[in-house]
Amino acid sequence: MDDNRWIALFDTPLEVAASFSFLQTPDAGGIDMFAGTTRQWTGSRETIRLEYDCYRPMALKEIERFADVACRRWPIKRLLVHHRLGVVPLAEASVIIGVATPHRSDAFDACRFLIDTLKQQVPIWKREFFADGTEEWIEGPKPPDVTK
Amino acid sequence: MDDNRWIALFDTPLEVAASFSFLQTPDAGGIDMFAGTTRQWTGSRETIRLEYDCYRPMALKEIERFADVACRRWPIKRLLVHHRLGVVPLAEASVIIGVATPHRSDAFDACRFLIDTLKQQVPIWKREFFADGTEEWIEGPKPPDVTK
Amino acid sequence: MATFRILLFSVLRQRMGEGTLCVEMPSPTTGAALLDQLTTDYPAFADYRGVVRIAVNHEYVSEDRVVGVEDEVALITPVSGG
Amino acid sequence: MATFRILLFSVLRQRMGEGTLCVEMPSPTTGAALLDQLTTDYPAFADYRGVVRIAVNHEYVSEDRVVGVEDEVALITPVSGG
Repeated sequence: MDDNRWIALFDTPLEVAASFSFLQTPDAGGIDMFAGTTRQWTGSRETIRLEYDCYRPMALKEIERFADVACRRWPIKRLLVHHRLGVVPLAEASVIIGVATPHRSDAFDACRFLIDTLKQQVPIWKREFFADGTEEWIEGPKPPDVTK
Repeated sequence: MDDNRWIALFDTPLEVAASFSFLQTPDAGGIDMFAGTTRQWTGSRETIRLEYDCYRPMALKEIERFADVACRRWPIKRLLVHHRLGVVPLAEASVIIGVATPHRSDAFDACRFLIDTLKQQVPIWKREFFADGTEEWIEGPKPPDVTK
Repeated sequence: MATFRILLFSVLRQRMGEGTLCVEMPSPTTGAALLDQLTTDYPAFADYRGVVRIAVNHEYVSEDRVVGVEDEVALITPVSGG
Repeated sequence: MATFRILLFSVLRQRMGEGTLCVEMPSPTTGAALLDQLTTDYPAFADYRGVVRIAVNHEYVSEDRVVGVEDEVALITPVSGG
């Protein structure tokens, strides 16, 4: 399994080409790759950068745990979850999720499950810095589910 | 619009890093990128390579047409459809579809719409070469919808 | 009578042995009439009559569409790109 | 009595002014008892009592989980990664 899974936290820009190469395998017919990027505008509020804090050992353990769930649910041939920490400038990727499966529908479903679960469960937090000089730690819409 | 859309047919390997760079924009918070790759096994039948034929001017026109549909349906900031023609070896990408939107859910939905529509509508055909020396032109499950 | 040149791809080109078929018909005609004439002139085409779709000037059209000899006509079997 | 060291992140670390809080309690205790003691010792924590979740040794646990002073305990406010 481990050769088919690449889960990591980075303090440097995420590498899309290397991520895609890892996901390529003759066992798969479809690869879905999602990237979350720093958006400049939220309504009329201008963001200038994001910064991510993380409880690293737990984040890795939690990602591994729900990667296991995904691999039981879908016929996953390769799985990748990369999250960048520290400052992430505008338009750059804070997260890349990738899944390779024999058929495309499973790749989409598994990729979406992974990003949705990451956003609710993994102890990583975003601090948003605005053009007006203010900043705030973003709290997700609901607490992690401790029973999952 | 045109600066935000990159639709092309290639006789050379598709470039993932360039595709992703094109999709990056401070206007988007999520990028979904799908790649179709040459799969080796279908049940017990072994594929050794694919070859794609295409009615090029019509393929480009048809992709543009449903890219327009996607752009009316979702708040798309960048859209990319690349298809490789001729021989595509095992594990390599025959198609890359990418969409960047402010929020991730639209990126997934639009990307899936684009690949599903491409697979039913665009005049591109796959010829599959098998390890046992046979080959066949693959016909899709149903004819294109001429009313779409 | 005019000569309509009709473009073929993939399995149809392989099956018919060439990339272009010619049919002699009065112009203009309809897509359906073209398909009927093709079935008469090329019996091997009959297998595809039901699944083939007509493209005129790079757009899918319904079979009742009027087609002239100056139009670019192509026959599209179920596609399998991606 | 033992000294539990509790790890904080993001908004909670900012609000409490430090990355680790200490509470004196008999060990073992429960997650709920730790949260109650934190609320008593650090009034600013009360705002987060309802949304915070407890992690013990890098796993989420329910508040009735028994926690010893040797465990690594962290408080997780609603996350916002991705």
